[in-house]
Amino acid sequence: ADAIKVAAIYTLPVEQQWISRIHKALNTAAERGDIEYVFSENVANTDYERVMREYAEQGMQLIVGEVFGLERAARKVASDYPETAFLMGSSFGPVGPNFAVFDNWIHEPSYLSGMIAGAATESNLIGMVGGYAIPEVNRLMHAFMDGAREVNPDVKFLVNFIDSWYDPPKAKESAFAMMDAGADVMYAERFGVSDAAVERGVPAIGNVIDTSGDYPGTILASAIWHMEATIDKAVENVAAGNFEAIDYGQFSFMAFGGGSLVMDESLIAPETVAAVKAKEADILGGLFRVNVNDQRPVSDN
Amino acid sequence: MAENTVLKLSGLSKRFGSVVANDDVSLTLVKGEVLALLGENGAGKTTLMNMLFGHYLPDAGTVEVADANGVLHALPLGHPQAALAAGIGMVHQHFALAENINALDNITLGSEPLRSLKRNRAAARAKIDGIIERSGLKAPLDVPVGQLSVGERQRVEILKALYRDARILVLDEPTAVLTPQEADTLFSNIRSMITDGLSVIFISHKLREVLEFSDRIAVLRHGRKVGEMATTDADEAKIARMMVGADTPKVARQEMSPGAPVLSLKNVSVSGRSQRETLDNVSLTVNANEILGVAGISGNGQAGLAQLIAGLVQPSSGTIAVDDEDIPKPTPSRMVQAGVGRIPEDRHHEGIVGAMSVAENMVIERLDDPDIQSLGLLRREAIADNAVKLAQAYDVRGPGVDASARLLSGGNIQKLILARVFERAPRLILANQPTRGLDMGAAATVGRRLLEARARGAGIVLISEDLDEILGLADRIAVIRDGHLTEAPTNNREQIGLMMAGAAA
Amino acid sequence: MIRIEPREATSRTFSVGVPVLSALISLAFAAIPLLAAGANPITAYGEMFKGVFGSVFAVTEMLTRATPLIFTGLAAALAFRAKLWNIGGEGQLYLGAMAAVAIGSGLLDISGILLIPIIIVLGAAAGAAGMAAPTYLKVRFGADEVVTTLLLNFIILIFVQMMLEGPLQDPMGLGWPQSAPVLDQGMLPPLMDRMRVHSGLILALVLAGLAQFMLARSVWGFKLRAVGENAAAARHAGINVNRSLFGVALISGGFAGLAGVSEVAGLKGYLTADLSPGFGYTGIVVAMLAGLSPIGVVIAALFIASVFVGADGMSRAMGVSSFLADLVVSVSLLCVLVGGFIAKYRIVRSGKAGATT
Amino acid sequence: MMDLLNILLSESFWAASLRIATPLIFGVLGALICERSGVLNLGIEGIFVVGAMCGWMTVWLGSGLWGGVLVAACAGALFGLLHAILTVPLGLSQHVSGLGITLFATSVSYFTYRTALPNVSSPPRIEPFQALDIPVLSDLPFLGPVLFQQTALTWLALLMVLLVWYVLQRTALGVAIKAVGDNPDSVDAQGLSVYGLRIGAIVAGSALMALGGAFLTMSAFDAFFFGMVNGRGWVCIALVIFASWRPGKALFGALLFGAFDALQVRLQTEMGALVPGQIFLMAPYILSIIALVIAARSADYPRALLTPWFKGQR
Ligand SMILES: Nc1ncnc2c1ncn2[C@@H]1O[C@H](COP(=O)(O)OP(=O)(O)OP(=O)(O)O)[C@@H](O)[C@H]1O
Ligand SMILES: Nc1ncnc2c1ncn2[C@@H]1O[C@H](COP(=O)(O)OP(=O)(O)OP(=O)(O)O)[C@@H](O)[C@H]1O
Ligand SMILES: [Mg+2]
Ligand SMILES: [Mg+2]
Repeated sequence: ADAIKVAAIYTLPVEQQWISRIHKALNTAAERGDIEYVFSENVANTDYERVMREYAEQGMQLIVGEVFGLERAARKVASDYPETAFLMGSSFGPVGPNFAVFDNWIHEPSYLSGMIAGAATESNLIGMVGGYAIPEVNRLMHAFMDGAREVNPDVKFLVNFIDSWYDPPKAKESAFAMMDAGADVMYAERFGVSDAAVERGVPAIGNVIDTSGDYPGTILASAIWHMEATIDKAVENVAAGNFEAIDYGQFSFMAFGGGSLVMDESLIAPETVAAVKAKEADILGGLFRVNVNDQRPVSDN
Repeated sequence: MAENTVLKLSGLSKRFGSVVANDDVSLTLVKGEVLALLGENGAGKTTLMNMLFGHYLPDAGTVEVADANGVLHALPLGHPQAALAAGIGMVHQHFALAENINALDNITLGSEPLRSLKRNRAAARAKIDGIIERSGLKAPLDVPVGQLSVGERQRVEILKALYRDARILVLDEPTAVLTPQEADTLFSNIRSMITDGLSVIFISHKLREVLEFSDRIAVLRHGRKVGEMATTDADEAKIARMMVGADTPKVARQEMSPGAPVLSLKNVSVSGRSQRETLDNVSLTVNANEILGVAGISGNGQAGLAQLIAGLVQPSSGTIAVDDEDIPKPTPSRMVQAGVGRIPEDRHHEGIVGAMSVAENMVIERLDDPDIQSLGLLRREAIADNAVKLAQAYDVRGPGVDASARLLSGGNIQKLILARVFERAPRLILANQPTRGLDMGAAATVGRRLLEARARGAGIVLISEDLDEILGLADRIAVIRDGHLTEAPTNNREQIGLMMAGAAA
Repeated sequence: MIRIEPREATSRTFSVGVPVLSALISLAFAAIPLLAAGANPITAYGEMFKGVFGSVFAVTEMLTRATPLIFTGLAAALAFRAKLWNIGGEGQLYLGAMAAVAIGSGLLDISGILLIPIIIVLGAAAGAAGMAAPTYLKVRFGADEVVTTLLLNFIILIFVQMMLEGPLQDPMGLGWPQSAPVLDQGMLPPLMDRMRVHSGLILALVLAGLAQFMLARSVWGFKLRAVGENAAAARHAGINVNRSLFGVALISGGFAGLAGVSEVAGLKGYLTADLSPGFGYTGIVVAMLAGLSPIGVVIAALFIASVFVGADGMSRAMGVSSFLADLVVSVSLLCVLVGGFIAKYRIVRSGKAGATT
Repeated sequence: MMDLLNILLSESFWAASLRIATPLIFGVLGALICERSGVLNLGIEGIFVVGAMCGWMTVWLGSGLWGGVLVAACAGALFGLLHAILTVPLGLSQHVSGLGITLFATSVSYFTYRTALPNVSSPPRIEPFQALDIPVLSDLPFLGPVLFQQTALTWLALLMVLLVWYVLQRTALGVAIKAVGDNPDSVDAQGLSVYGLRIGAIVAGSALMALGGAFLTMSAFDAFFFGMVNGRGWVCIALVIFASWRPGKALFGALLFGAFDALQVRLQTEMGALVPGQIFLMAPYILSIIALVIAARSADYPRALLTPWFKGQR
């Protein structure tokens, strides 16, 4: 079959963690020859709708992107181009016939990484630095906190948002401040946090992407998002001519391979590793559901 | 004679767009002489000197300067650096001083290599002290120039030139802002420096000092040199005729008996930011049909008095009344309402909005007037008609009433302001340095207008540092010193001078 | 020796020709990054033209993007006329947008005939308040307005984020920091079916014309110009300088607020913290390019919007990085700036007559 | 209250303040030099980006760290030169040129970065500057640990404060720069070149600004990110007025802002549950405005700021 023409529209540069996962999955599909892939990055909110239409007019078969904050407009565009498949990161539901949604539902591995953090902290204080308090971030933070509390009921959290996606020096300063306040495990939602952790010799937990290669000996574990499952599924459906407006969110779940936990077992106590693995099995077996909480997390005290 | 020539300008021409500022001007300067360069406003005097100094690049012509051995060399044009190196020093009509640095730094600016990491301020100070000693030009060296009086700035400008070992000194209207005493001191200092080998070109509109201090006179008219003569052969009428090309009428002043008071200040104090803006318990009355001359050395509170009458400051104590009506909280518009016409000291800075048209500047004080506006919209025909009428009546010449006021010459700007003020037939007129920098013709116009207003029944406060002007126009004279105002008992020039300087009357 | 002289008179062909020429030259410069990215410039320019003028859609998109720039351009132009350096258009835009959603998203459920004017007026008022505060600090304390308006941009943007996570958050928004949508009847009517261009554009054009008229013909405009050109002379002439400053501050802030209103109630429907890609700052550029003339602002805004929309579309068509669009905009901006100089001044080689050494 | 005191007395707080202040010190000094000569340089935000990108890219391509610093400074100087040509001999609007330079410098950096690295998912890293242990100094009580945590670039920034102060206060060049910013005619009349001085000041100032950017990618962090300058350049434009164009006050202003920011982070962490976190994020900006209202009442503008000067015209 011919390669499917896929376009992606991102509101931030492709290095942004969340976007980088979609970008990676699409690049992989392109390398396999399944798709022809083009993208526009850093598209301003105002311009997003125009770019969607431009791609649709160009005859793209599948348009991938994120429509947080432009939910309505995006759905309007989709209804104007019923022949084009849209797969959009969204907090809302899909609409027929061609507007499917996904999100980074990796709260499960986040929970598991929280268990590791909870066991690792000696000061019982964990620092968390986030970009913006949006549901996609909040939910993973809460899952992480729940996991930590499960193994360590005394654990407390320091939470900080820097209100920027891209200011590693600022994130780093926030992390330093938390470690000054006694945090001895850091949750690295943003670039910069792990760097601060390395400087202070404090362990960190990764999120969305695997950075353990960059910070050997510091990253205990990371909750990883794999967009491949979602993208491959959508591409397959478009190729087969049966793309449907469904919620692809579940393809980010661990059971579909959309989320996974990587851990550096050399840095973690064996009994913790065992407990995490047991919990992982429970999740995969449907015996344990990680709670979803989209509220802005705040520091304990 | 040829051996003694220190400067030779040949065939200098300069155009600015369509304006021919200088047309084939040639001039020589002999060692040790004082050459006065005369001409009406806009005749091209400053332009000629600016070409000599390298600010402007001539369209044609050459400049030759003698070296220490008296040999003439062509001067590279358009480079102040070269002019300075050749021993030319220039004191600019509009001071070229940085106000945020002190006099010492202004004087030494450019004389030290910019690359060097250290300055030798002690040596510089010693040299300046030596120059001050020889020339008698005193100025505070360590205070930012912004805090100096105009007289002090003037001296700093001259020190700048002497510091560079100037052998030729150009003074462009050096006395325009000086008191007669200051001017006398300046000239006697210059005289003493001439014996040290200095040669001087000076520009002035004050014929008295030209006749007193120069050796030779050159006159420019419309950019061309129209004559040269030895000062001994010259008199006022002759010079004036050469400058203007016609005789200038003398201002005639008739005696009048004063009418009712139009302005009374009772024990007014103004707390200004500096001495020049401070008034201390001043009482004064100005009557109709009367010109009160306020004499004084600049910086003694004239600014405070002018601001008070203009409505720009409020008295900290005391009362001010116009036509017997108390004005409790003076503002500019209230003063205008009360019938006060104001001719500001700094016509460019306070008198006009340069970027707006002549016509607009002519109505700027009466925007509430229903003749000018209706329902908040300008009545443009009325404004234009008014402008044409006033321009004609007050002989405001320039590129037209729709052109920017900035393009008018200084004299014409002053006429614009006069037109605006006199047109409303004010009861009281505040005229602050109204003829500063103006040529004889323009100054005569101002004097005539003031006398006409007086004849019509207005009271006039004439603040001036030009004692000749005050003696020529005023009915009564008060001297301002340190924020105090004292009535001068006589119209005696020497005695008033002493009062201005602070000696007991 | 080279000298710069003002031109005596500028012929019409010259004053039109030079900007056009400089726009063309800027395209030549833009070929450099295109070649660097391995794209054929000639094809690229074709795509660029198509991206702005190639279809009704393209043209309406360009107009859509120009609309907020006209508002913010007017905001800067008027304030700058009075030498009131309002760098805070970005923040005032968000204030206007916040007011629009605060009122328009359900607080007042009334008919559009009433609701739209209320949104417009209160949005403008919010922007005006955002400029009144720095003006007060300037007049009362001498606090430089460049600093205060600039810093207020940051403060307001953070404040918007706070509101969007708090009182203004859409309860139906699933926790995403965005406001509830403006009611349908509160939306500025679109100008064309299926296109985004909306009646905010008409409002912008009318206000630009009005501003031009008032500046030239009204006493208010007279005073404003006088204060801006020479505040000391204006004060001496009896003009209340502070009142003029406050007046223009309110209007300037109001225009910037309207940019926010128009983006929210004309285009997006609700407020997010990334509503504006720097319209407030670009407005300053627009205003200065326009020589601070309100009608000029319209032209400059259309120019900037055309270049951006064209270059953005072109980057996609050519498969080069979309950062190219901003690059092309900045290059044309600088070229047009220089072009404006060449139209006003000439560079003369001179000195042969006088130079001897 | 106790907490606040603890924070203010802790070494790590002051170390963080100095770290946060470092890019601002570079930036505000750079802006100060430009404005002292009479030219506003709103290109600063973009020049930060260029400095950040070029410095990092040079090191990433294999040069040493100081090589990166040098390239960053040169790149900043180059964009400064462009601004200087547009605003000094051509006398064009300093606002438009500056904002145009910001847009130009930013987009060139981004475009170059993306064209050079089309397919990165995570920005490549370099080995950044490490904390510098200066023997005697780091043994000082309190101050030692504050300074000991800083890298060579922070030391360079502090050195630059001294240097700029010295040049402005003690050298003929400094006097000339101050004079040309107050009244260009004064400089012209003394045979110095107005154009030369202004162009030089803008080029040098822009080079300093670029170092502020380079600090972000080579010391504060070790990779280049889009948008990472995040308004720091604009803050410098504000700080230079707060500092009344004086290097000493500029250092003070930058440190004050840095301290507000460091405090903000700590308070948000501790009290984020009680009030919205954004209150703290706003704090540095609000406090800066308050400081301006209190301190800079008589901000003493270089009189010739924003006014172009042409030789032979009046
Ligand atoms: N920089 C300039 N640009 C345009 N025109 C100029 C410039 N300088 C001088 N002029 C023109 O040259 C003419 C001569 O001006 P200049 O200043 O030399 O007169 P002046 O004799 O010094 O007059 P004043 O006695 O008032 O000082 C003026 O009429 C003016 O039109
Ligand atoms: N910058 C300028 N550009 C164009 N024309 C100018 C400029 N400055 C002055 N002029 C022209 O110069 C003429 C005279 O100006 P100038 O300032 O020399 O007058 P002035 O009589 O010497 O004034 P003052 O006595 O105040 O020195 C005006 O008619 C005006 O057209
Ligand atoms: Mg003159
Ligand atoms: Mg003159």
